[in-house]
Amino acid sequence: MKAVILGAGPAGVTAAETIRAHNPKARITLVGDEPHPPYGRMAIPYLLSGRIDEAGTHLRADPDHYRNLGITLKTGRALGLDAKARTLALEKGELAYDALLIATGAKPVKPKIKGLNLPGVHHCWTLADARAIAALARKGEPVVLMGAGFIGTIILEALALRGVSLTVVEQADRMVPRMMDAKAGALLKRWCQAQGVKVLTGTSIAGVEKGPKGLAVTLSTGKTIPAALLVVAAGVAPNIGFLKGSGVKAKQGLLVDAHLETSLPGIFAAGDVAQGLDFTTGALAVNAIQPGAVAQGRLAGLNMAGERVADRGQLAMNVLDTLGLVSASFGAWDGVDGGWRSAALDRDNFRYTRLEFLGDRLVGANLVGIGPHVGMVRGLIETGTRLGAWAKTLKRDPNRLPEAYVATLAGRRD
Amino acid sequence: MGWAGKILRVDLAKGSCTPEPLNAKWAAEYLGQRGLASKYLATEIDPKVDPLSPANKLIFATGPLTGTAASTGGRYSVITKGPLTGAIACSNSGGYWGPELKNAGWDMIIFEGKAKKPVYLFLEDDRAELVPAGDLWGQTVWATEAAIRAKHQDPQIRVSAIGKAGEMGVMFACIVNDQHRAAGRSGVGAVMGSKNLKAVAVRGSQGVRVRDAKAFFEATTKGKATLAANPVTGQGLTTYGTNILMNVINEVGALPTRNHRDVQFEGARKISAEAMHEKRPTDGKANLVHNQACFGCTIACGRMSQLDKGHFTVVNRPQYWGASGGLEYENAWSLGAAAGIDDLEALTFANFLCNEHGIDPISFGATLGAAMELYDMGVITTKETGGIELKFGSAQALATLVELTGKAEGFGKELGLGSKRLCAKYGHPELSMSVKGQEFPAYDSRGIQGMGLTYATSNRGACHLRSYTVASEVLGTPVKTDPLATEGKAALVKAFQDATAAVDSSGLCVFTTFGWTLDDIAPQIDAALPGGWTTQRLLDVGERVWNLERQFNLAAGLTAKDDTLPKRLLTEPAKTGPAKGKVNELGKMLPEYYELRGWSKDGVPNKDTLKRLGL
Amino acid sequence: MKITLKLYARLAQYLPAGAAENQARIELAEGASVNQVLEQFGLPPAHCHLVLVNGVYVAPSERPQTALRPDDVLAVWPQVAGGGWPGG
Amino acid sequence: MQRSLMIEPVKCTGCKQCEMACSMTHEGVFNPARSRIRVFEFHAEARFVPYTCTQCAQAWCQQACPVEAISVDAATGAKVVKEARCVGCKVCTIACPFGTVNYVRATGKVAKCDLCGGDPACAKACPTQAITYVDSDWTGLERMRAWAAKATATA
Repeated sequence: MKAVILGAGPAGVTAAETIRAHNPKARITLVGDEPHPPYGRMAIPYLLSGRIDEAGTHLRADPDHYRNLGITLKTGRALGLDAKARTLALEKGELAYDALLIATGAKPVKPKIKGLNLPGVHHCWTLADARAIAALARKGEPVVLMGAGFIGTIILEALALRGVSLTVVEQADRMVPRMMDAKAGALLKRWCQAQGVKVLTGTSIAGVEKGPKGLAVTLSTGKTIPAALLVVAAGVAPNIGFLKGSGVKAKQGLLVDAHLETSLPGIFAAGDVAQGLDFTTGALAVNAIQPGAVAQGRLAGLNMAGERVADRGQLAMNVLDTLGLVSASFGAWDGVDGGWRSAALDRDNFRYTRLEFLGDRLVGANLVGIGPHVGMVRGLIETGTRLGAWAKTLKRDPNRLPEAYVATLAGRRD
Repeated sequence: MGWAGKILRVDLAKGSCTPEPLNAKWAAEYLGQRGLASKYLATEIDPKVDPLSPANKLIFATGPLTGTAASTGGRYSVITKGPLTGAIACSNSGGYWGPELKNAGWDMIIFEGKAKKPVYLFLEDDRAELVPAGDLWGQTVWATEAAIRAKHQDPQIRVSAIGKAGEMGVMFACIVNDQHRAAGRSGVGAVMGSKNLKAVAVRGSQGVRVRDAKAFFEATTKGKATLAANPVTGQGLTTYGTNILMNVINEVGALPTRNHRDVQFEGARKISAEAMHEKRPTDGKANLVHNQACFGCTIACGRMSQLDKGHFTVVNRPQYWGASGGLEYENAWSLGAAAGIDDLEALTFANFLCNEHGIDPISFGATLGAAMELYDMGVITTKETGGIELKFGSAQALATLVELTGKAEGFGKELGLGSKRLCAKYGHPELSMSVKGQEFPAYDSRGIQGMGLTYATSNRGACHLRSYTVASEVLGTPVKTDPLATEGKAALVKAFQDATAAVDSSGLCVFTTFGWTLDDIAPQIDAALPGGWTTQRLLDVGERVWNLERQFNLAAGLTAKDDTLPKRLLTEPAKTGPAKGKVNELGKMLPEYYELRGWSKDGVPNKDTLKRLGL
Repeated sequence: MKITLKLYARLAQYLPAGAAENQARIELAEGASVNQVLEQFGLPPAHCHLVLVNGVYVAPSERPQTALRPDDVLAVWPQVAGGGWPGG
Repeated sequence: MQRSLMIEPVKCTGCKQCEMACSMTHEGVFNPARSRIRVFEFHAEARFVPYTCTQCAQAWCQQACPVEAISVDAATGAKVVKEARCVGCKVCTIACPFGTVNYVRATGKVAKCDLCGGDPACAKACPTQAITYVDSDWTGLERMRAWAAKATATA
């Protein structure tokens, strides 16, 4: 069996390993478009903040890992696909496959704003980006970050830790609007400002020009601020351009069924490029998160290896550390029809807990300033555990969730 | 190293929280907790202050082994001048609160002055903050804990709090942590209430270090093995709890009954540990559900009990249907035999409420017993009680009055005075079964002579936890002595007093001494602390602490005349049992005790004694 | 003659059938000693720590020669302790 | 035969010796807040439940890690955090449906039960044998793994 995996991120690597685990004879080729061993994008901010070196970003620590598993690593970019012939066209040559996984991930979006092609404007996406940013983000230098979404906020921390004079510009009314509600977003903003980061919400960047510090960034308010570096984190889009005309169906991402298979047999998709089953809504959605990518990679690998295993859907979830304030969101954090919520807010101490329920089942959560055992939220949501009388307790005090978990799920083992 | 090395001083009037280094010299002389905090108190306040005035101070103190893996290393004490007694008060509690304070990086907290409005202290590692507690004032201990945890969004916060009893100045109000662990005696809760301090909430994540972790591990592991191998600490207390004593003490004729009118209670077995284990005929379940350990304790004597939902005390009151702290021997006695009540469920209910509202069950039960005697004599009538028939043996009266006393309402306010003030008010001071104003615990000193001397000389008023000669006189630990003899009891009492003072200063529970001697304890302390700690040094600490407390009391105005027992025990012979015809012969023991202590005939420490102890 | 035998804590299991509330009336030969009773009911000597006759302690060395009299109360405990309320 | 921690809440008295043994072994300090095992207290039920990682076969934490900082100890089957590689991204803390991987602010890394390399300190410290280290067959481990699979998955 010839398995080709396009994309060497977490989904691709996991899929390759999974196929190998189930099929010792498969010929597995893993194609990446960057000239490094497969690495975790999640780790880039930590590279930027100086906590790790480049080797520390590698998805697998052992340089011989892929060779030992008999996985062929190949660098190249896909140009197109012939689904009938089951061949993948690369810049240099072709690859034939029996099963193909598209795990090409996403790429950052560059909004149509004047001046974003100037030197000193960077995304923070690849290792090359990280190197470029590191060269410009020096202590005390003015830096502007466009976007305070999930990725932007992670970059925020890395930049702030480098000691730059940072201004964050977010066009929505709050930070991480797609992950946190207004109360949580406001806490994050106030926290960041208390740590010396300027956060401008409800503000956009109107244009960028050359300036005395390198760049001059004009805001929607009309004000212009100097910057040595502008980092753009204004969203991502799946890497599917090369599939134009191939017949693989796509909306926001490549549409996949419960077995991670696309509209064309033998072609699978996983990770940020895939629009797969969402656990909460039951609809198809792009859940661009690390654990989801790995889980989909694993499932895709199993199905490619002939194990018919269905996806129950990926739970949207995120965890964020904003200069020491840790927050997380899970599932239907904004609630569901007919549901109810329990929330507790302590503004002074930057603590917020919001749990969303349907009946006596947990369906989502927003947490700021989180305590231990946060993963239990996932456990309760995904198992659909009926909390019974504990739901009442949680209504009074949502922070007793770990107790509820142990009492209902884990504590009844004897 | 053992000690955190840091104390927090809270000026409630100013609203300030100020850290300061622990006085290392004093720590070397007084070890910690009871001893060390008593040194601070004795140095910092005028012994003559009104205990309920802002000039009194209230100290929450841990010991050097608090928060370590030493078995029972989970204790703290509250030290202040006690309102019930006018003497130095030191009340010791278990549960999890003390270790949490230590884990937050503090050895003790000294509260000074009085807050203008109700507050609680919130302590999270280095961060200390006085938080307005207007909304908590009037709330029960249990409700206060839940509210503070919810407010700070951390269910792992440990709370030590008073109920309404403490706020209202009930003279035997206590301070309760972890639902049912209490700094119980001498009215320390009333002092807290007088300061407008509702609670101390703590969360710690800094941990406790010891001098030599390897040596400490070896010493504590050996200590635990010794406790496990001992029939009392390894099995007896674990299985039956302290209430195994109910039938023993009744059998030897030393169970004070109906305000010490009798020394044996016909209903003793119904309220004993054995009964707690048996299935109730009403619902087929046992009163006892499980045992519970305090932090670090490998004995786990604590009882967790659950009431019969159909019992008259809790029918239609589901908030009391869950398990909570069950009866210890002292409480089963005070809520039961002392008032002639043999309804185990009613006693358990009363015990729950003592914890919920923060009152000392020993003093409450004993005061109820005294009031029942006054009622029996016709001195108190239903006019005073508001219609409650205060008959000996009435479980209904117990259930009603425990709640009224906890809330300081109606006749409960009168009971809240404590037996000394109540009996004096009604013209019969002789009926208060107390020493220095503090009610006796569960041993009649006519049947156990050494306990008479124990009570008379206890620095905090009548108390069994200052020298538990019962261990020797009745239980045969470490050696059996005759409970009806007076010979040798002075030396026995002194030895128990000094050793207990050392244990109370360490962070350990005095119950370990059923299985350990100071020879077992010294290596554990030595491994935790710098400076070399031996058995002899611990004994010196104990004797020093005892004399320091004595000096405080003398300066407060107490004299040798206060080292006595109520007339009933000295003149009315026991009616039944082995001690039939006996009174307590305190006069035979006290002079010898003073001499052994190195005190004058008037009970004042001699100069040589003070010098020897560095006082 | 008849005496009352009381066995507490874990020793309760050695009471004769029909006993309740930790005690039983038992029939003995005149002049039976404390030790004879303990042996008759199979009580392990090591567990007979506290042996009281009418509330008075009988030391192990005295148990063989201490004769019981009619209506005596013989009460036995293993090694126990309590003391109280370690919150106080 | 692989061994694992067997926990019997009915035997637990809530003494926290396990928490202290764990924190001393891993952190050199008695500090329940840093313990990888935690005793939950259910006061109204008089029930105490020691709770820690089951070393589940799914290894959610390991899979979620973007830098391979969590690996399987071949000898014990424990999922072990390699501190040197952990970047503190916390993805494993939300990925573990059991909630047994926690972020430690003091170190900036995550921590979880590692079975102490095959000689768990918690089990040794437990005075009531509520925590024992036994052959996996005895623990119902397979049941738990089945639960884990059903609970969260994707399988």
